[in-house]
Amino acid sequence: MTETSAPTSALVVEEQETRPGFIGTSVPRKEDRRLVQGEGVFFDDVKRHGMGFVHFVRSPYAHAKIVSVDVARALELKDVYGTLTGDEVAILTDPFFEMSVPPGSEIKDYALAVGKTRFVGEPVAAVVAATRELARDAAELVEVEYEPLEPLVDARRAQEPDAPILHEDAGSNLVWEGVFDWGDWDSCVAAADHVVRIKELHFDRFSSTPLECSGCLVEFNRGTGQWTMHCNHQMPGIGAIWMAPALRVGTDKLRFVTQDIGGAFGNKICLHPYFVACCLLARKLNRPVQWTEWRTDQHTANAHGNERWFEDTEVAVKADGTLLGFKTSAIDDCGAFPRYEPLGCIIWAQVTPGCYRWQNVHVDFTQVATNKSPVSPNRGYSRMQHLWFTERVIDIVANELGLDPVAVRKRNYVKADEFPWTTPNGCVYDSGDYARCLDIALELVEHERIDERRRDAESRGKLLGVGIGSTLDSGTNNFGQSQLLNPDLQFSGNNEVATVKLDIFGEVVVTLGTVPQGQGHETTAAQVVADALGISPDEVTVRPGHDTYWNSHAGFSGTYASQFAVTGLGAVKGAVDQLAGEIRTIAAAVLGGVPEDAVVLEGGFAKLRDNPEAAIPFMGIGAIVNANNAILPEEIRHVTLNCRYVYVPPFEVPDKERKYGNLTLTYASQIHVCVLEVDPETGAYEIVDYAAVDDCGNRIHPQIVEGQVHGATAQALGAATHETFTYDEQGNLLTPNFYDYHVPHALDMPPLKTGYIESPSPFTSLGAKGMGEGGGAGIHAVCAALQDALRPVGNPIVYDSCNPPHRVWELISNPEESRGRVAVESR
Amino acid sequence: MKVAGDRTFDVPQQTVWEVLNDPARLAKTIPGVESFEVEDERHWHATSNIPLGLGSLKMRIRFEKTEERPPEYASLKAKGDGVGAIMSMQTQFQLSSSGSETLMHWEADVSIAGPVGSMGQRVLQPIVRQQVSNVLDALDKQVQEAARADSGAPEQPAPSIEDA
Amino acid sequence: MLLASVEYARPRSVDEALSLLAANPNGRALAGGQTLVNVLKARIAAAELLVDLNDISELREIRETDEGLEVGPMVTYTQLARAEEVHRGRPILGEVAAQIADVQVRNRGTVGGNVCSSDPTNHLPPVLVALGATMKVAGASGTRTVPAEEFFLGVYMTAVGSGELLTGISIPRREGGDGFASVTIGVDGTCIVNAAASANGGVRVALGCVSATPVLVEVASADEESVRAAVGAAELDPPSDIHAPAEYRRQLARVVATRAARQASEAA
Amino acid sequence: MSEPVAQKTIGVTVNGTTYEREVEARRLLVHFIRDDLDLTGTHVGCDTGNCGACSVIVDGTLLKSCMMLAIQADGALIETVEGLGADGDLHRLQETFGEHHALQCGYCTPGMLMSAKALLDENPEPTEREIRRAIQGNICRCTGYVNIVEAIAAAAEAGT
Repeated sequence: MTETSAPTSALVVEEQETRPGFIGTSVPRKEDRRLVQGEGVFFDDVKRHGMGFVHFVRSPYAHAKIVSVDVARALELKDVYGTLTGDEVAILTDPFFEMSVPPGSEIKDYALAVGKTRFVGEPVAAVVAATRELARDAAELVEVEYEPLEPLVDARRAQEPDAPILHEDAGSNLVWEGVFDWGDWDSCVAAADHVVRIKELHFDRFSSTPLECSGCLVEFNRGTGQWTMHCNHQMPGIGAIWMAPALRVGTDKLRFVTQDIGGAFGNKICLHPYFVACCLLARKLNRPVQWTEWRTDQHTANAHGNERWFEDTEVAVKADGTLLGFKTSAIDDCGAFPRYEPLGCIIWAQVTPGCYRWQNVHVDFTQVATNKSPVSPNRGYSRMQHLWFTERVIDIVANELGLDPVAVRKRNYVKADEFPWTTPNGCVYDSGDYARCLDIALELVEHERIDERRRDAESRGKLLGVGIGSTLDSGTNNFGQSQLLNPDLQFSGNNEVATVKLDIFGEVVVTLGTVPQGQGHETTAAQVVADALGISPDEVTVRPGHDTYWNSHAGFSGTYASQFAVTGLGAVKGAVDQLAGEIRTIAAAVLGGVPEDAVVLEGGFAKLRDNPEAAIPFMGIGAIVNANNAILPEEIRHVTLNCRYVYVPPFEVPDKERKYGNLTLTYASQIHVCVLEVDPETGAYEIVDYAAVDDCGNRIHPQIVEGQVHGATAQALGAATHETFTYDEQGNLLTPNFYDYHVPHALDMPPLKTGYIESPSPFTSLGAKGMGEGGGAGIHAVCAALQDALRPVGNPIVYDSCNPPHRVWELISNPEESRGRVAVESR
Repeated sequence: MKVAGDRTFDVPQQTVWEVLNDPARLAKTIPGVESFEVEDERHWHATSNIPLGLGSLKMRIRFEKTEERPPEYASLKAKGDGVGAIMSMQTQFQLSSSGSETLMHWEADVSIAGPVGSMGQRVLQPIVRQQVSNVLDALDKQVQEAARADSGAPEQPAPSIEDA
Repeated sequence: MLLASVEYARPRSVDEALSLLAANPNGRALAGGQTLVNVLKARIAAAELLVDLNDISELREIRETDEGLEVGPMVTYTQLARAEEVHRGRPILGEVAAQIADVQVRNRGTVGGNVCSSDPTNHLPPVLVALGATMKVAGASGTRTVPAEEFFLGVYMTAVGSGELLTGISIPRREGGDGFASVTIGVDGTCIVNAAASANGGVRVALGCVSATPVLVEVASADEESVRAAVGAAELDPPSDIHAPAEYRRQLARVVATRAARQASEAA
Repeated sequence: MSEPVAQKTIGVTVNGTTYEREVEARRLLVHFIRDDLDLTGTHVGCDTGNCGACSVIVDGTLLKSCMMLAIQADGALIETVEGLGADGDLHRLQETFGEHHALQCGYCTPGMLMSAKALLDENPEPTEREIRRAIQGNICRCTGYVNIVEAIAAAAEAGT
């Protein structure tokens, strides 16, 4: 079942078989009507009587002792309601829970800086006033005396004896370290014909920068001691786990309410320090407080993607291009506080060998703290860095050994008939056909004409290059992987909840445990429910957003890690199948005590299969159970028509000693091909052709799937060409907003050609796979295309994930520098 | 960021040295200076409203003389706190005579943090260079005036950024 | 996003605007606001009074004269990009205006704002220098004219002193050809380096983003070698930032200068 | 002679409704629209005038309401996303945005729609390049613009 489509011409390779019902069709999105009319409700749209506006006083230093904080002048200003300082926070709250083992676990992280500040923009105090402007005026009157300390900006220096220490409690800048050793590295080196050595590769800092920044409106109920947060937190479950103990209350005291969220991409998971500060202020001032993060705040002090260095990589290769294994030392920079980390130190292992069959892998992994913004999960979280690395390895090996990158990939890809495929560390790739996806992508960019296009580009003074990125989007976490970092963490498996009920007038109402941010959960959930009940999605109400007090949810509820199609819809399917059963039960009794399997659900009626005239509308069934149950026989009066289902994927606890086990349930693949032209005089380049081929198993809503592919590709291209959080040696962020942090706009984006195949997952109820994060395939496709284009001008090595024009020009003007990073030892 | 350069004054070295060590005169070289106070002969501070064309940047600046070897070498530390920016500067100058002229070699290491960075690093470097050259032009004026004063000529009004 | 307190006035004439500015040395003229409002939002620079020029219609006109074009400082980029007079008189002005930022900014941003903000990455300063424009600066003591190459004094600094106002820009009639080239951050983004050229026998090349103000290079002939040599001889000392180390800017300067010069001489 | 003021009572007509409010001179038009008039369809996505989420049409001109002071809009006719449709019916751009899946989170959508409307008002038959130029000042982090460009093209066709 394959189809590929380009904006211009749609080329059909095979006819897609059509499934009955709404699943697999692109029904209109339920979310759209309110959003196109400006009637969505985002957190900043919510107002309360007498609310005060919060403005944070932020550190101008990357690393400094806080000598004193004086709020007196701020409080003198008219209509200033109050303030909060680090000293108060240290008394009123406990440090946030840390996931790491020592030394990382010794790090003390509070809502506001206590004693010292560790990154530019770190909140040091907060002011609340009657207007947004006034709050900022007052914040400027807060006098903070700092004693600047030497900042640590380069993660590679973190463990040098003379490096400044961020967290004295931890004793060093080390957050977590571990050795991952699978297969047999030594014997695979012995068996190799070539060992390719790569001195250093660097994956840059950037983030998805959701267009809506973070924030919340917090109300405190003095009577019940409960906080309500109208906010855009994308993972309330973990938010509560962090916040409640810090605030010394039970998690039920924290009510998270979201409706529409303006994108999150993982960047809205680590909001707990800000939210705790707002909770304290709401309680202290006895009034609702509202905090809106501005763009510059978000860039300087909220959520960056993990920056990672790969040092002294060795790759064992056979003469024919068969890859035997690799060895590397990874240094991961998590910024000033770990927060969601060190999970990133294991998440990458979900895709240890990338798309490839290599069996011997040795990774020394170290994560350190630096005086930069803390990181947080970011679309493609931790796997993207590792997949970029594996792809770089493939192309550098091909380049140095004079092999064809396409041939090397096809030789080493996991083959279609080898699924389910077990990786060296025990992960099970469910299904796929990477080579076929690559063929489709190459066909979309007319790869057979590439030499002709190269010559044409040359005639115009340009250098043309073509590059491939093949990545995986591993969906549905086994949280047992956290135990590979910290054996004492009592996390494992995964779960998600949904409820489906039939109300008194026959309305079908669905609630989800998830927290959607544009993925169309209302729509796809309605498709699943409609098919199970024989009605149309228009007749299904799915409550938008998330409210901890009305949406049933479980420990791992949320929208993250490409899993809704599996966990979210798995829960919806379970709940609606239960409801369908209960409807049959009632109908069978009311329609004369026939067996339940004689009843079919169709067009809003429960009918007898053999006698469709005998039918009862859902409204009737809803009315009987909700308001007229005395007419029901005793044995079915337990029926509630209000069904809750918890989907639990089949996971086991991984083997902690060997760091071995299945870490994710599904693996969607992305094979991208990029064709670009470089202007050798300026290093500027233009993507002239681009194809993205996706395989996420059965597609519930093809349009939504394709939209996710477009979006993930755009973010990858931004990260490859411009987006980077660069710091100077004092630890000042040099790209603190959209002035200098350039994200792609409509003219920057090349025309995207997309294609797909469907390899149903054998492990999920709908044959669907999680998708949407993508694997950052585009980042590598651009790097590889640049390396290909620059071959005629000194054959430099592309060693960084982000290559703006000046870096390309540096590669051209000094190819020796990057050439010096690679060496081949042939036996 | 580091900036450095040389200036020649057609006055004796002693005159230049005195200007550089006279807080009152030095004050007049600070762009947009509004007030100036001397704590002791090593420490003094000023408030200044530095004109930036599009608006002005209010700053409290504290100076500390860190080293001096009369009459040829001195080094200064300056820390400025403003709403939009935090500035810190390490500067040193070396004087030498050549005939009737005085040659000054100066170096400054300036770092600026705070929201001003958010308006684009691209302009910071030129702005710093610009302010430095304003300071030097103002210094030149002060030196000329001191020379005139020594020769009993009337004082000129204190310079400001517009005519610097 | 949140400005410090500021006063606002909306004069209807140049004289009124001048007296408002004269009365408050910390007053600033507010044209399109596409730079100034952002600076005020960031609270980097403070102004006590904003004198909004949007009601002074005489500053919005584009007129053709015997000498060339008279462009009012409140003419927007969109206006400039579309004006027939500009297409006839000095088309490069329209072509460059159409590359600035985006539709919304072009609809609001003004020629006067672009040159008076004197941001080294702006498009129009090098263009006006290359074209040999002259600027009319009005003040309490009347109006003076300043050649473009003397108008730009530094980042955010121009010959327009406090209490003064830019009231007009004269663009000489075209006798040869003009050109413009740039390397930008993304398509039509902020300039990393730009160059404008005007060829008439020899060629005047003005380079932007390589110094606080446009650098004028006059070359006897527009051929690539001479232009490259002239740019080299200018001994540029460009700033470094995340988008371009100084050495890269020097390289781009040579490239865009020759490209602008080529376009100019081809159009001549 | 117009006297400098620190605040002023201004009148604006937004989507046909006239409002009078006192505003500080420093208040941005976008905050006036969202916080003072409660028209929260217009969004804020940055603090430097780059993202276009706050795009509205003032006296027929498309602009970013975060780079204009509310006090400058005294007496102006303002169009926001809430005024696009007419009594319950969606504007054809709103329809095609849905049909072509031109929105995911929907945060950039109001500004995007206003830019698209401004384009079609003066250029009913834009080329793809013209469409992309028209929305260059509106950042979307979800869609990669592919479907947005298609939706605007489709609306243009429907309109001709």
